[in-house]
This record gives sequence, C-alpha cells and structure tokens, in this order.
Amino acid sequence: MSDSGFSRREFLAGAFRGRNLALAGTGGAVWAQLVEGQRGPILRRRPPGARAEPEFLATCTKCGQCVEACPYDTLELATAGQESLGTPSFEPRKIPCHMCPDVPCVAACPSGSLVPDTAIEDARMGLAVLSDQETCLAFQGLRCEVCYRACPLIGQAIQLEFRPQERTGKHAFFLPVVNSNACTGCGMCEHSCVLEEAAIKVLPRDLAQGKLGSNYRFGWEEEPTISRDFGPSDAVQPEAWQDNTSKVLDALDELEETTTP
Amino acid sequence: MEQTRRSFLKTAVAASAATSMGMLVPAEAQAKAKALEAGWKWDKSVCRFCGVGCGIMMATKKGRVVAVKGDPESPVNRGINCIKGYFNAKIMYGEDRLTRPLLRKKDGKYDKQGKFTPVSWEEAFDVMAAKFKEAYEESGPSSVSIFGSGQYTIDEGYAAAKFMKAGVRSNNLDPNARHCMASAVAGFIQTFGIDEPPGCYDDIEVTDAVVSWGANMAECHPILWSRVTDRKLTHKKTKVINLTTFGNRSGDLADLEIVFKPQTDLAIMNFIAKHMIEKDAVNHDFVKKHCIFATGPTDIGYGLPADHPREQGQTMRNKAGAHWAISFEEFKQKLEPYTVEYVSELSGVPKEELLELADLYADPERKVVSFWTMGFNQHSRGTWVNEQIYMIHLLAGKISTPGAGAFSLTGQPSACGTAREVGTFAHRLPSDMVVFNPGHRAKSEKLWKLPAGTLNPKVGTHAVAMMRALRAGTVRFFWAMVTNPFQDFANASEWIRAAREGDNFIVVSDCYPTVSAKVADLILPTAMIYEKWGAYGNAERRTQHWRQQVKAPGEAEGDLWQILEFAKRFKLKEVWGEQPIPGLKADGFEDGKLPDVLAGAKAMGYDPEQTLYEVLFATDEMKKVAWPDPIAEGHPNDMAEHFGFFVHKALWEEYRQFGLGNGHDLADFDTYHRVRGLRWPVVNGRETQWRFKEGYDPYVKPGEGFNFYGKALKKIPQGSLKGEKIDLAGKAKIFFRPYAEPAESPDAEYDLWLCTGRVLEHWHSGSMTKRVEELNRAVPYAVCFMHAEDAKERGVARNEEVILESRRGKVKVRVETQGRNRPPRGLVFVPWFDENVLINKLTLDATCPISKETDYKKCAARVRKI
Amino acid sequence: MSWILAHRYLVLRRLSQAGILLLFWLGAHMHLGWLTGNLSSSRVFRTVPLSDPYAALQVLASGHLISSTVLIGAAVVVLFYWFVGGRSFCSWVCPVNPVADLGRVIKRRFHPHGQLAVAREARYGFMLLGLVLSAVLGVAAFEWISPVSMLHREIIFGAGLGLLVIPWILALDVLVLRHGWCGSLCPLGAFYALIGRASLLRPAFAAERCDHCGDCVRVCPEPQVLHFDRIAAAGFVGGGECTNCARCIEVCPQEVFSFNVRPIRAGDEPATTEI
Amino acid sequence: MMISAVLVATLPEHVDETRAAVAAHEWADVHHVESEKGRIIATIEAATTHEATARILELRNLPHILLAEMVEHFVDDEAGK
Repeated sequence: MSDSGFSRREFLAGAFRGRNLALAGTGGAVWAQLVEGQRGPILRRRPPGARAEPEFLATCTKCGQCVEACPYDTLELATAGQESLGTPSFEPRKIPCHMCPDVPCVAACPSGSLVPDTAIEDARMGLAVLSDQETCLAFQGLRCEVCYRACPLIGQAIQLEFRPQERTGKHAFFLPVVNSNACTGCGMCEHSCVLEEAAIKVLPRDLAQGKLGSNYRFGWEEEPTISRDFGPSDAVQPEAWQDNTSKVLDALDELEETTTP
Repeated sequence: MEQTRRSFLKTAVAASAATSMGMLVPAEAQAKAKALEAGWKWDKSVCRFCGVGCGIMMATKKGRVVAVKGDPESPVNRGINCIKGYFNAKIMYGEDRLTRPLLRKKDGKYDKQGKFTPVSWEEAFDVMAAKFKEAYEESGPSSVSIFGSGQYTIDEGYAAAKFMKAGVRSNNLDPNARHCMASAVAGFIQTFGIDEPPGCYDDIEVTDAVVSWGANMAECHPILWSRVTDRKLTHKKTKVINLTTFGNRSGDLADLEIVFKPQTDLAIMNFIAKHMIEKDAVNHDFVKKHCIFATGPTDIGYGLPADHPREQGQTMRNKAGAHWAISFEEFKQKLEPYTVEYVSELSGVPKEELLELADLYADPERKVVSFWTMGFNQHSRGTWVNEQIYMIHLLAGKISTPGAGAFSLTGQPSACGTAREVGTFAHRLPSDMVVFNPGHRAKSEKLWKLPAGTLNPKVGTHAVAMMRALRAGTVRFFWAMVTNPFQDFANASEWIRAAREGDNFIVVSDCYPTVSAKVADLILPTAMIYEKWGAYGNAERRTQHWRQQVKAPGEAEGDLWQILEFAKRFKLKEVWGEQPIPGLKADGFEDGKLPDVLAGAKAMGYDPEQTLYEVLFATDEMKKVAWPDPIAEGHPNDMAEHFGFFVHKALWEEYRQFGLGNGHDLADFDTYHRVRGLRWPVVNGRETQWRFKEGYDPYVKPGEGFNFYGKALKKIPQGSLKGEKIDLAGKAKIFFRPYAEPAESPDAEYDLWLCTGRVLEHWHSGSMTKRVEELNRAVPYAVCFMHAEDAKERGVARNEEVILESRRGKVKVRVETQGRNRPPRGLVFVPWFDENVLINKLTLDATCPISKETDYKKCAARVRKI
Repeated sequence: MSWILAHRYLVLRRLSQAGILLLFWLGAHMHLGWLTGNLSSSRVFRTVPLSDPYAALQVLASGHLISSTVLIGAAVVVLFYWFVGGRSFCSWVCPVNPVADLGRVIKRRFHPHGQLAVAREARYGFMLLGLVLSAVLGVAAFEWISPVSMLHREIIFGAGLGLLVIPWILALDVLVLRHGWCGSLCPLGAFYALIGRASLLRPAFAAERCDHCGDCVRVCPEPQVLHFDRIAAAGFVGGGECTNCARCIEVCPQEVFSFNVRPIRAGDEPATTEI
Repeated sequence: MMISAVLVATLPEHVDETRAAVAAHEWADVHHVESEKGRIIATIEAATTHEATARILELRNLPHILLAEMVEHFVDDEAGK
C-alpha cells in the first residue's frame, strides 16, 4: 500500500526463483535443526505454575520478568550453550524456590506460560526424589533428615518413616519419604542435603513420576488416584475376535520349535 | 552339620573380637588391617556437641583429621551419629580460625578503643595480668571473674576452679551451664542431696512410656531420640507423650502432643499429683520408707534486680531455696486447688489430654521415664518444676529402677562432667561440695594442700550477677572461655554496652571470631577439642576421655595451657595476703575479709615468691606424672611437651581424690583410655547404671532397697522455716510447689510470647557449625516461627522480613509459618544460633531465684511489619 | 562540539540504545521498575505491557493461545512503530545495530573481498519461514535462535556465551554476507519493515534542493529506499526498510532531508508506485 | 540367627566365677579369657538384635561384671534355616 522498495509481484516472483528456493530450503533446514538442538532433554526445573513443558516452551517469550520478580534470585534464563535457550529455570542446589506466598514470578509473567494465580502449594516445579539410598545418611541410620526439616511442607511433602535399626538393636531409622501429591519441587531438600552431592534431587515431574494403569484402583482409597477411566477403547474390541483364526494359528506356529521333543 | 558351622562361626567372631580388643593379635590379620587403612590412624574420641555424649572414631593422617565415624563400640550410639556428629572433622578447619592473640591497640599500646592487632602471647599475658592485678589490687578478689563453660574439658574446668578458688581466692567463676543445667542441679540437690540423674540411657530400652517435658529431643538429643523411637517401634506397649509450648518434631513420634501455655507446667504437675492421690496410685510403701514431704516460700521473686517492679513485694527473694518438712495431709491439702477444670483452663490443655497424661503416671503396670531439658531448666521457677517431676516419680515409686525414672538431659557435652562434677559454679567446689560449708572447704584445702583459711566462703557472682556486676563496675576483669556470653546472655545489648563502655578488661578465648570476641579487648586463639587431651561427662554420668589427635593451628593453645601460663604470672604474696571481700560473713572469718595465709603457707613449706603455677599445677607430686606415657600410643601431647610432665593425667588423678568414697567415685586416668566411658560412681572398677537402688548402686547396702544417700540439705526444719530441724538421711524430698505467674507475660503492647531454642543442624551460638558449609547451607539463618493466623493478622507473609521486638531490643528476622516448628496462636519461636539474628537482645534476664538460671523461654514481644 | 552537532542523531541513537539497555538492566538487577523484562516482553512502570509482535505472531503460528497481556503488548508496540517508523526499532533500540554499524566501519576500512550476496528481499522470506517453522516445530522458531534477543538477554541477565553473537554477526557481516544480517536476513527487521511501509514519521525529502551528490546513498544502510524518482515524487523516504537512522539528514550538505510526519489523509497519500 | 561377640570385663580376682556365670547361660559361650586383665570374650546367640541387646544387658547385671559390650556382630542367614 505504501511506497515500497519492491513490488509484490516482484517479491513473489523473486521468492520462487530457484536460487531463493534453495536458500530458503537450506536456511529452513539449518534453522529447524538449530531449534531442535535447543530443545534437548527436558531436565530443567521450571518456575512455579509453569505449564506442561511443550506448551511452556511454545508460549514463554523469554522476557525474564519472572527472573526479575524473584526476590531470591532463584530463577535464571538459560544462556547460550544450554538447552531451551532463554527460558527460565532454577538449580535447587544453587538457590531453591523459597515458595513466596504471593508468587511474584507468576504474577510477573505476561505470556501465561506460568499459569496466572497459581497458589504456591499447587506449584509443581518438579518432584523431589530420594535418588540414592546408599549415600543418604538417614538410610544409614544417622540422625540427619535435614531435607525433611528443610521442607516448607514438612510432614506433607516429605514425611518420616520410622524403622527399627537392627544392627545397633537400640536405635531407629528416620527415613525421609517424599509424597508426590504434596511436593511442589521447590528444591529446599536438594539444596539443604549435607552430602557433597545431594542424595535427594528435584527432577522434572514427567521424568520422575509414575502413573498407575487405568485398569486398577487401590481398594483402600475412596478417591481413585488415577486420572482416567479404563474405557472400552483400552481393551480389545469384541470385533477383533471375529476373524482371528490366522492370528491364533500364527501363535501356534511360533511354538513349533519349543514343542519339538 | 549345622552345629559345626555354628561353632565355627562363633570361633571366628570371637577371634575377630579378641583381635580388635588387642587380646590375641595374629600377625596376618594385623597386616591386613594395616593395608586397609593405609596411613590412617583411628582413635576413639567423643562428639564435640550435645550432652548425649556419642562416641566417635577419628582418623588422622599427616597431622590432619581425615575422617570421622560413629564409634560402633560406643554403648550410647553404636556407630551412628547425628548430622553435627557427622561433621566433627570439619569444625576445626574454618577459614577464619583464630591463630594469633589479638589485642585492641592504639599507637602501639593497649587501648580499649583501639583496633585489634596481632600480638605475642607474651604481650597478651603481660597486658592481661596487668589489668587483672589493677582490679585485684584495688578492689580484691571480687572484682575479677572467669566465665567458663560446660564445654570445657574436665581438666580445664578443674584447673580454672583451682586457679580462681585456691589461687586468687575468688569464687567469681561460673560456667555457661548456669544457663543450661543450674535448675536441674538445684532440683537434684534439694530433692536427693546429690547432683545428677539416678538413672541412665539404658532406661529407654526397658521402659513402657517416655514423657518429654520442655525438650525437643528429636532435634536436640537426636541419638537418644533414635533410641526412644526404636523402643516405641519394637515394644508396642510403649507410649510417647510430648509436652511443649509449641508443636515440634518430637511430636512426630508421640502418641500425644500436649501444647500448654508457658509456665503452666507447674500447675499440670500438681494436677497429676492430685490425680494420683485421688486414684490411690501412690506407692505408699516406697514413700513411707524413702521420702518425706516438703515445701518452701512462694514469694521468691524472679531473679531480677531488686529495684525491678516485678520484684516488689517478693519478701523471700533472699531465702528462695529455704524449705521445711510438711505432712502428707498438708501436702494433699496444698494440691487441692489443682483440679482438672482449673488446670485445663489455666494451661489451655483439654481435660482428656490431662487425664491421659496423669493416668500414664498413675498406672502401676507401666514404667515411665520422664525427660526434660531447657523447657524446665530455663524457667523462672526452674528448680520448682524440676522438683515437681521428682514429686510425681517419687509418689509413684517410679524412680532409680530400670525403665522408670526422671532424667534431666543436658545441653552441653560436659555440663555434667565439667561444670557440675568439677564445681566450676560460683558456689561449688569439686564433687558436690560448696564454698560456704566449712567442712567442704577444709577437705578441699587439704586435698589442694592449701593453708587453712585460703578458700573464700562467700558465694561468688553467678553468671547473670557477673554481667550485672560488670555493668555496675564491681567486676572489672572478665575472662570468657569456651563460650560466647555476649550472644548467649539474655538482654544481650545491656552487657555488650557494659563491656564496651565500662572501665573493664574483657578477655575472650575462642577458636573463631564470635560476637563475644568482637566485644572483647583481648582475644586469645584457642585449641579445639581434638587438638588437646581431654574428657567430657555426658548426661548419664558417663565420663569419656580422648587423646590429642592433631596440633592446633598457628599459635592457638588450649584453655588449660592458657590457665597454667597465666598462673605463672602470680606470686603467692600477691594473692595470699589479706584480701577484702565486701559482704563476707562467715564463722571463723573477720567480716568482709579473707585472712592473710602467707604465714600458714610458709609453715607448709611454700615461699611467697613462688608462683601459683608452681603451687597449684606443677607441684612435686604432679611433676612425677611422667611424659611420655604408654597410654598415649603415639599421640601428640603439646601440653606435656611444653610443661614437661603429663599435666592432664596429673590433674585427673588429683581431681578424682575429691569424689572417692563420696558417691562420686571416678576411675583412674588409664582405665578411661581403655573403655568407652564409665558411669560414676565407679567402685572397684565397676560402673553404676541405677543409683540409689540396691543391687546396682554400691553405696546402697543389701536390704535397704533404696537409699537416697546424698548428703546435702538433709537437715531441715519441720512445719515452718522456724521449726525444729530434723534429719532425713537416706530420704528424698517430695516437694509441693505452687503455680506462679511468669516474670513477664504478653500484654496489649507486646502481645506475643517469645520462646528461644535450638535446631538440630546448629550447635550453641553457631560458632562452629556455621563454619561447616553444609550445615550452614542446610539452615543458613534463624527464622521466626509463628502461627499462620498470627502472621495474617499482622499483615505479614511467610518469608517476609519483620521487626521482632521486646522492651529490651529488636532484631530483623524472616517469618516462617510452616516448617519444623508449629507454634500455637500467640507464641513465636526463634532459634538463637544465628549471630545476625541476635535474639538475646530481646530476651529477659529473669532467672529462677533458686538456681539463678535465666528463663529464655518466656518473654513478651511483638512483630512489626517493615 | 561541531562533531556532535554533525552527528547529533548518531549520538541520540546510541544514547537511546544504551539507555534502553540500562533501564532493562536496572530493572533486572536494581529492581527499578521503569522498564522490566526485555525486548521480547516487558512492562513500563510495571503496568503498560510491551511485547514483540513478531514473536507473538510466531506463538500464534505454533498453534498456542497467547495471553491477552502479550496481545495488548504487541498491539502497543505495533501502534508505536506505526507512528515512529517501523524499523526505528532497528536503529534506535536493537542491540545488534551497533554491532552491524561496527561491521560497516570495518568493511569500509578494509574492503574485504569475496562476499556472498543475498537479495535484500530474502529477509521477507525468512520472516515467512519463521512463521512456517513455528507452525511445524510447535515453538516460536525465530525466538529460539534470534541473535537479537539472545544478545539483549545476555547483556541484561548476565553475560554468558550468548555474547558470542557479537563476533558471529561481525564475521557474517564483514566476511560473508554483503548486506549483512540486518540488511538481508533479519526476519524481525523484515517484520518491522512491513509496519514501516505505513508509518508516519519519516525523513522528508526536498527534491528541489538536491544536487545529486550521492552522499546520502553512500551512507545509507538500505540505499534502495533512496530511489530518487520515488522519493522525489512522494516527498518522503517511503520505503519500509528505511530505519529512520537519520544518517542522510546528517550527511547532506544541502539539508535536503528532515524528519516530518507523512500525511495520511486519503487524498494526500502518495500513490503506491509499482515499478 | 545372630552371633555377637561380647567383651566382658571384671576384676582379675573374679575372673573364674564370672566366667562360670556367663557360661551358665545356654545362649552364651566363653571363648577367650585374659585372667591377668580380667577380660573375657564370649559369644551370644540370639534371634534378633533386640534379643542380643537384652542378653548383653542381662550379662551386664551379673555380679562382678564391670563392663559387657558388644564388639562384633555377625548375622548368619544360612544357619537356622
């Protein structure tokens, strides 16, 4: 509409000229490669209220306002050389999330990548996992449990399990146990672990968490812990049996060798 | 087949045990062991921290501690540790270890307003002795003081006591155990006539119920709590009840957590006693044979200065400890008001919880152990509340018996061993003796080879009095050792000001720059536990010795070295002449004066020109205790090298003479280096698990059943203070003590209770544990635990920095509404380890008038939004 | 002094670039609330949202909903640049601009040879490609590799490896590509160029004073916008690629150029020229 | 089954009677005796550590015993099966 340096026709014609096509193709491929390389393994502990990783990655504008809002300097933007460049995350061993009640980082997020009005207790930044019992002092019978006492949701997110200590015959184990329903992944536990390398670590939830099959319920629980019903679609449909003789025969054939005397 | 295998195994295990005990040493096995720990030398030692007294094994290599492990042979901990124990190896290696004496100087000379300047020990002692003598010559022995510690090794505490009491004839020596155990001591002495618990840790493994009063054992006595936990897990009958003024981690295990309003423990215990009497759960046979009833005056004050408004009308301030015998009927009558309704309302504890608690004690089928620490001891009625717990146990006859007892836990590693047994208190001499008892003085003078009349009969300044005297200018020389008084004392700003602005000289011996070091005029760099030989006594009367493992860094020297070297600067003629003691009144003494004993000294062969070092510490007899000694097994001994004889052993052998035959019998020096500690009295080499009980205590004769043979305060008036004195040898006292208002309560202006205490991760004022990076990271700063509703009401959020203030001072602190402690509405809890949140600026210096122990658990404060 | 007068726009541009960076930096480190965030998204005085409109488009293209804050922020930015000239961003705000300018200085001095040339129009292709790739990859494709935001972030949130963008762009501009990153590749510049085609603030051109010395064309980073016939006819430098850098204003001895607001009344609008 | 080796200490003059007193328990065996130092190494059989601890406590309460402490502890999964 305005006085431009070139015409639309010229632009379109130019765009499809072979050389430009090749350029676009190569550029596009390199570009896509660069982006994919960025994505890397998802090993980052995201700020509170972060959406599911793919959505988070897509919507985060990398503006750093959450970083600026954090009073403890917990959050950092990924710099070059780290995966998912520019996105915020934190390393609990350096600075954990202090679980501010007003969650300033979420309030600062313009893009909604951190779901607005997330209550800090509902945040799921990751999941603490006691990953190494062989070095965990509590599992050796020492009275440590520093992670338990450091936990802002003590007694909920980390509980203690008492067990008699057979070796000494008069002491007890005080074993920290993480409850994934309550753990926010703030990383206070990982931060406070007194070992040289923490035995309890916050992992991204999708890596750390199991999922109960939809075909089973815990009989003693009134409210099922699984998210989805075991629907008919999960099972083999009756139609599948209508003409399955060949499958049965195939299965029998496979037993040929085993059953040869 | 199986039998063969079994006997083979037994032989093997026994052989291995014998090897490790040094009984049979097959060369092959020895070689293997050596290869395994190439260059490492393991030796038994003791954990530096709390009063539990866990054994550790320490490995050294090339003069450095390279590893620590829990001592698997220690009966206390069997190889495990808590997280502080785990870091014993690291506490010595902080970057800011003090390695040279530092003196405040201006223009090359000492100046109170000067800057800390490194000086030689020579110069440090020159200035120190000059300042000491300046005060001493002008105002006498009452103007100098040493503030010691329950973290002194036993020989350090003993040497300090001997230097002060026998040497410079001042009783102004008091340990920080005054802030920790004094109420327990007073409770023991008043009830049993002898200090320290009748039972031992082995009670835990055989009891049916553990009741914890004002003790957060889960954090503050972690290894013992581990034993309590095991008992509860493996003996289903076991009940655990946690009584506290705020929910804490000990509640995790408890069947019942009773949160009561501060100070109302006094009433709760009276209710229990009343309930037991009503249910006829009193063990009448036991009580009749072994107990009498007693009570004392009620208006005894709060240990505040006489002009304090709270002290007005408190007519019995000066006779707080006096008491008289009463009848059972009278006792019963005094308990009348403590009905469940009244106590429930007063304490805020539901009736059913009170009844459950009382029934536990009343159940004749149930053995009960009660544990307590600072919640009882740091209490403006600390002595009373200690006596009340014995009241309950004595009424039920549940005491001094395996699995049943009342057990006072100690905070510090040697509150028992050093402060109490050695007698580093202002009124004590070794082995439960006291300075105002002529017989005790005579015995001590004999053992110490002093001319008669040397020892000062006037009780010295207890801890709080020492600070007040510093403020008043009557104490002008103050030497703090192995403690951090200017962070520890309640109402801290007042004493910091007194130290910095008064005409006085403050010496602080420490290993790291602490708040107290900063306040001092002279800082002496001090060797730490594993850099010297020593011994600690834990809460169950277990005495444990260790060898020096490594050398102290730079010019740092142990406290014992410092005392002995300082003693070289005093000649007999300077201290054993006539000395003014304002206020002294005692039989055989001219009022206000200590006699000249130089003539007596001459008669004993002393020369007035001799130094206190020669007379007290390097006597001919002591010098005979030779170094090297086979017991050292190749371990260094800097003290012995320096002084030319085995100082520690010589002091130990002298010290233990005090206790022999006195119910405080200790074994000889070498024995302790062969065993994992022994619980005194050690008679014929055998330790004592349960005192006062026939079959366990060698002092109880067959047929007696029990004998509460403590000798102190066993002649008391009957009916009233003016009544006729009766002798109650062998008996324990069941005291009636009423409820009394706290010294300060929340009001409209300061609307919260402030309670202080500890966390598992840090020890004492944090001077050592804050230097361990891992522990510091785990708990980097103190927070103010408060109820979420209280925070909301004040418009503050979790993690928000607020001003916490009392009438005495304020600190900036972060609010925590979640986490390990759960205060009820109206109470805040702040741990005191953090020098940057110097919470003792807020606390009130009210004390138990009997024990003089400060109440750190209750004062009024408020939270202000910034 | 005279140098400053002669380069007054250059000085102002550098001040603007540095000032904006400084405000962001103060926001991030001193918690000064004038400008918080970065060029991708930010807030002015903690209230008015600003967002990179091209980034917002990419998010949309990637198939994700975008928050109203970002949409409003993007609209504010579009509106702003519609007024002050789309690529004003490039010469007054973008942190890559000083790097590109440095590249030009180096090139002028050393005349390196053997440069590849890519049509200046290629950037439009990349702009489209960015949107297509966003759709394909499911993330804002340019934002993941953008040297502009990377450099900006690194300066504000702590310098790391991202500062390597500077030598990379210098190397690209000086040794490889004739018109450099800004002149032929940057999709963000292309996007702003689209806005610029309709923007109001532009260098006005007084054809009657022009003596055709060609100084302006020599200093102009996008000389194609100075096509004499077209700007003479319009009375304005109308091309979207013009960055409002004002080099032409400063350099012209005849004072042919000056900033002015382009008339937008329907009748006054210069006819779109098709050449 | 567990086998614990226990160091029993007594005064030298009581070694013999202590030895007999320890050996009188069917779950205890005496293996080594150092008469001049009054030290005895015995083994204790027990099903659980708690039982072992209780038995040690029992030994400790015998007359003349100064010390009874576990120094080695062996858990045998094979025996007793």
